[in-house]
Amino acid sequence: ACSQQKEEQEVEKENATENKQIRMASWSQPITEQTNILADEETKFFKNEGFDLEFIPGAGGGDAIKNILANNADIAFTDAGSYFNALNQGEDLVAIYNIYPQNVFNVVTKEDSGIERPEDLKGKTIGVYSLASGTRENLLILLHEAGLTEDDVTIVETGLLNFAPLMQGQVDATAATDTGLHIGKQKGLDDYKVFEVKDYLNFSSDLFVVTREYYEENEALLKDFLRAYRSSAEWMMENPQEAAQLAKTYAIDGQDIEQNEAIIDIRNRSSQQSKAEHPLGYIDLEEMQHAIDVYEQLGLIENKIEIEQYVTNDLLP
Amino acid sequence: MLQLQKVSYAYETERILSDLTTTFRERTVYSILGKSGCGKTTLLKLASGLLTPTNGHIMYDKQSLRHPDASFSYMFQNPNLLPWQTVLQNVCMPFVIRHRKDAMLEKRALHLLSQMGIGALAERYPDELSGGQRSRVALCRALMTNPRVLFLDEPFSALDVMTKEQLQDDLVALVQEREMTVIFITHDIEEAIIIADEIRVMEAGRFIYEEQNPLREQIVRRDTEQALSYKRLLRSVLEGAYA
Amino acid sequence: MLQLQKVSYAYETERILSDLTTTFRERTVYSILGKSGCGKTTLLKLASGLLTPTNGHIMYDKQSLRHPDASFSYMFQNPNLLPWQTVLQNVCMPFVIRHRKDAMLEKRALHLLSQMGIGALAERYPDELSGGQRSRVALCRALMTNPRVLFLDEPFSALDVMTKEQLQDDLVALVQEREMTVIFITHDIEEAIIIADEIRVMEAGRFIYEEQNPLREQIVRRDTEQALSYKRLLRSVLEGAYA
Amino acid sequence: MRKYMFHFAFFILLIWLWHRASLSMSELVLPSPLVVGSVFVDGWTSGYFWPHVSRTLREIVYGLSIGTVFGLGLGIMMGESRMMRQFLQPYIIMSQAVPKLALAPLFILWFGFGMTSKVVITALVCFFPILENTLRAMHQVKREQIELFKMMQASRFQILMRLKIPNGIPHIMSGFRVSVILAVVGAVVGEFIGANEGLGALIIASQGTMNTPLMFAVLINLTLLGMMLYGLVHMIETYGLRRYLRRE
Amino acid sequence: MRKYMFHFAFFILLIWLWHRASLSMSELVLPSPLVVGSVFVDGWTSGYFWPHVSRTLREIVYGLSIGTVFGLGLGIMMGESRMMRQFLQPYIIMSQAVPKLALAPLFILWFGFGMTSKVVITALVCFFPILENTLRAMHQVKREQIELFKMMQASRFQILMRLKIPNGIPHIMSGFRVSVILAVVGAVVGEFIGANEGLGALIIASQGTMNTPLMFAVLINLTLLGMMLYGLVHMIETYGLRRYLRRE
Ligand SMILES: Nc1ncnc2c1ncn2[C@@H]1O[C@H](COP(=O)(O)OP(=O)(O)OP(=O)(O)O)[C@@H](O)[C@H]1O
Ligand SMILES: Nc1ncnc2c1ncn2[C@@H]1O[C@H](COP(=O)(O)OP(=O)(O)OP(=O)(O)O)[C@@H](O)[C@H]1O
Ligand SMILES: Cc1ncc(C[n+]2csc(CCO)c2C)c(N)n1
Ligand SMILES: [Mg+2]
Ligand SMILES: [Mg+2]
Repeated sequence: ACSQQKEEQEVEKENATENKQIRMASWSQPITEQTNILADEETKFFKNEGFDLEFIPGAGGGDAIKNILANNADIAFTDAGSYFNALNQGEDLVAIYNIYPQNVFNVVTKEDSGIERPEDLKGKTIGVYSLASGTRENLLILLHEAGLTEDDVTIVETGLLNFAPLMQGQVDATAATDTGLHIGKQKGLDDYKVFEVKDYLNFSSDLFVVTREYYEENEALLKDFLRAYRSSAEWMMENPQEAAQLAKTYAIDGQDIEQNEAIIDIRNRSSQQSKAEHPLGYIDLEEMQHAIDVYEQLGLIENKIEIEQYVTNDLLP
Repeated sequence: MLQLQKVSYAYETERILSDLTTTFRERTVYSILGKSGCGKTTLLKLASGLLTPTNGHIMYDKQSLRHPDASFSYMFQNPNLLPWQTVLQNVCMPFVIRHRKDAMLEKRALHLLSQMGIGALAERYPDELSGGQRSRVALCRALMTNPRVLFLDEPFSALDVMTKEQLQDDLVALVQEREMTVIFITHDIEEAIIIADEIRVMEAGRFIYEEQNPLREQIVRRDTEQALSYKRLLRSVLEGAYA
Repeated sequence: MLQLQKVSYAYETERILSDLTTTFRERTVYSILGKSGCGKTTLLKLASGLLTPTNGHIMYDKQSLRHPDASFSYMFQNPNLLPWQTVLQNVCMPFVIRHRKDAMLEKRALHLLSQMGIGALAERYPDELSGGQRSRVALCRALMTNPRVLFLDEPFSALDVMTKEQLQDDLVALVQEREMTVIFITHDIEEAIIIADEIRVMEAGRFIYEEQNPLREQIVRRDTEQALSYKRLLRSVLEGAYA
Repeated sequence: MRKYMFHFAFFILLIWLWHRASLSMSELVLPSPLVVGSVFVDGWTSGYFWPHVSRTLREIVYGLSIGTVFGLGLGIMMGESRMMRQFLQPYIIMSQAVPKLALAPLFILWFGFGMTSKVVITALVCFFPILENTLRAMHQVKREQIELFKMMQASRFQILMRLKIPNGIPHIMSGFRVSVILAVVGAVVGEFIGANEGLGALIIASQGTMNTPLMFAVLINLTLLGMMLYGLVHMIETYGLRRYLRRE
Repeated sequence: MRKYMFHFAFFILLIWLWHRASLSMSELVLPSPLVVGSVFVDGWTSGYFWPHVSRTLREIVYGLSIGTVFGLGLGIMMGESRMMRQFLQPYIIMSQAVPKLALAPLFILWFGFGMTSKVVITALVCFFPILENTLRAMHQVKREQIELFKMMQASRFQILMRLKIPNGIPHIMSGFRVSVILAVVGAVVGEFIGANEGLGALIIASQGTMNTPLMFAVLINLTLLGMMLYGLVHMIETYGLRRYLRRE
């Protein structure tokens, strides 16, 4: 009887592994920097683990989290800020993988702006993509680290084309991301100076996040998923050119292969851990706790959160 | 057959009819004469069930009349054609509505139109017709359904003498053949005499004259002394109303 | 004064007038009789400058007429009132348009309306009027401007005998007083004789009869032998047209 | 009276259904009506909403005014002249088919960060229904009415003002009703782009902090704003324009 | 002929002005028409645009169809019944005044992230002008025409189908023309919410890579799509509905 039960379990597991549906809600559309997920038809990292991966697009990290909360998706590819905000609202979420351990945000000024240090931003006009975006949050972090507050500067929303006002002198500085800066350079931004936020406060940019409920019920499946993801990330690190090629087919913005390569290269770098001893995907608890404390000090969130309760590295392969 | 019992009617403020009691009998043609604005059209709409009396009752075959009966047909004072339908479509409309459109229908409609001298205009739209042509289309539409009671509100007023006389004759023949009741509003005393079995003169919402018609068309059109004197009589009734 | 020179007119396909040449003289009243659909309204609209001939010319005081002249006034076959304006506003409209609205205007309008027996309706909207009341409002509007040429398209066809006769008399008086030219379409032979200096009968876009009127109202209304025989003459002309 | 009871009962039912649905869902996705209600009440009693509502309302009023002037003006011009119609149509369709959100940087560049750019977007969003309805209304006049005015020596402008527009009012007002509501949407979309005040900005802010109850409270404000403006138009129609609804 | 020359000359002038403006401005904000033109041509010759255009077009067609059915249906119901009008109006205003962009996760929850949610948004955005114009058109019938139909023993449904709707077609079509263009906007907004394909998705993607020339090329596609659909409606009107424009 005992062996029969075991057999049944085996069969169940077989079935489960055969068509494991998993829905991933992203903060974005299928874009080049995510080619490792998008091109699974070719690369088969998820296929080989038995996954049928569905990509659910979104417009911002908040969408990704809301989509897992609404059960539109199982796993969220979201930014740390949105994750913190959701925890602050009392959601019980678990971060299970550090997609980009590096802070990808920066603040860019013109070379001749006379701004040498973040402290010099005092009194200046600074552009952000949107008041609801990570550019604003990370700008505040940078200012905080420099001893400034929101009131010391004028923040304006400039939309996604945030380098244009900088180039035309409407703002003194603009908050952006690393890939954004790269594209800005391509589009004619020169004589610029960058303050990388990671030099002041480095913490994860994007995470895989699931609800606690899903986490508890699908530990094994999530392990498989993360294994597949890590393989795909490693593949992209090792084969940036191939990935850039595939992006043309699989990413909505992948028409320019040269640009794809550059973007993928940047993302590959932000996927790397700062400390060599940490494996890919590892979430540094101390770093996260520090980050969320800064969020709280900045008034971005109201509640003190013990991040330990919401983060696990147990599922890492 | 059609009885108005103490019928009153008022448009918002103005009272048009008060306590009118009268009967329209079967197989009879009534001509209604009266000053412009005295309430003829209002009466016709009440009697046909288009308007609901503010007071009193209207009985049709012993039943209270609440809506226009299927056996009624009404020609409005202005032609009231549907601008997006051709003449033929307008004329066939009552059958389309009653789901009784058959193969013969168009033929019959065309025949009726020809009889009225507008057979060639069947495919025209109303805005391509002259005033008198439009009113004839409306008349055709009213006649198509073989009604038991036919309400006509000045059907011939836009027509020339010749056409009018021909249509008067056609109407008389039709009425005799089909044994309809006709309630016919007109301003033309001669026309009233030619067509009616009974002549009524209206004033301020009442009938001040209701009599059998002593003459008929043959006599009237020849302007006999008889006819002239009866016309004079009716005129004086109308004049009395006017005074 | 008003001359049509070889005027043709066609609606899309159908030719209504061809090569019509005729003159309307100053201070003259013309009655136009004719079968329904023969082209009377079309002629009136051409002569008044509302329609442009497809061929030929229309001369007014030796000038080519391209638009309705300011000295014209026209009453349409259907009342053509503006539904969003009261009776009084409708009647005053020609002056509002010409920026000649003065203090006396409303008084004059009210006087004219009373003369036509609808003085009490000045504040009503057109949809609150009877058919004959509407046509009288339209007539008022046409008369307000003291025109030099007055075009009337069956102005009295919706009116009862008494009202009609009174307005006919008023019109005759007015015309004599103001020395207008009037072109008057009617289906009523008697009316034509009462009003006109000259009577014209139209058939298929031509005048088949154009003669001075030998009689005038006093005689006609009394149904004298003279009157009856002239009416018979006109009838036979119309009948000829009809045959 | 009974009718209102029914409406009210249905409204309560909907709220209850919303409440039920919210129970099985995170507050981040669908907050309970109770929570939203309390945020709404707090927002008003604390005075938090007022500057935002007032700002958005002003944008709507200005934008709608400008949009109405342009909608009527262009509608009349295009209705009167076939040539104008053919000429302007592609540009007008362009102005409508292009999502304003996409042109944010250009709007900011041309009209600054302040209220102007929002007013312009509102006007752009709301002028089209008025234009389209006015344009068509110009063609709905009976031939003989035009003839009447020609006979009265009316100028083209007078025919317009005294005939075509009064005659077209029911038609034009349909467009205006649509425009009033689109103006609300337009102002909010304008505020999505770069505003620190206004209900649109509040929506963005609430999304940034994932404060969904606040967002829903803002949406309720928007609905009320829309209903208020729509009711106002209804009043204008019933008290000011009733005569134009008469048919002969 | 000369007229078309003028239109064409004006168009060229606009392009030239655009070109001039683009010279003094970063390509990020306003790319030159030459650049945009070449991206547009490339996009079509390489087949890059086609799946996106086709997707958006399908969303428009489905959304517009559904929106038309609902707009007509509700417009008729609300036009016929005062009670329905009072009852539904608040909900309809809500559906319009609430920016769809704000409710993304709910739409995905209810309709999935695929095409359905975009179709629903498109329908929601475009049904209102049809509804409003249909509703008003129902009241534009002459009293005597209704009486005529009552005399003919017409049922309420027949009065609707044979009188009120034919009589209201010019009015209803004004709403439809507005709706056609709003459907384009609606589909694009629906795609903003989160889509892998479609012109709206392409706009977001082009913004993400600051590829302004691509964005402008997409906007041109949208304009052309709008003009095409509008032209189609115009054809339907001139060839299929001309008789309904006649006035007695
Ligand atoms: N828009 C049009 N298209 C085609 N034919 C038309 C149009 N308008 C009028 N007609 C035709 O032109 C002819 C003359 O019309 P008109 O209105 O001048 O007649 P009328 O003599 O005034 O008739 P009535 O006495 O009936 O008013 C009629 O046969 C009519 O059918
Ligand atoms: N909707 C309305 N509101 C107010 N009064 C009205 C309305 N309709 C008609 N009336 C008035 O009712 C009276 C009777 O109108 P009705 O149409 O019955 O007259 P009628 O005898 O047919 O006149 P006519 O011979 O001129 O057609 C008229 O004085 C008219 O002004
Ligand atoms: C590598 C990377 N780049 C950009 C974003 C976008 N993003 C950063 S913060 C934020 C705010 C949430 O709305 C969003 C949308 C990301 N997630 N990851
Ligand atoms: Mg009457
Ligand atoms: Mg005529």
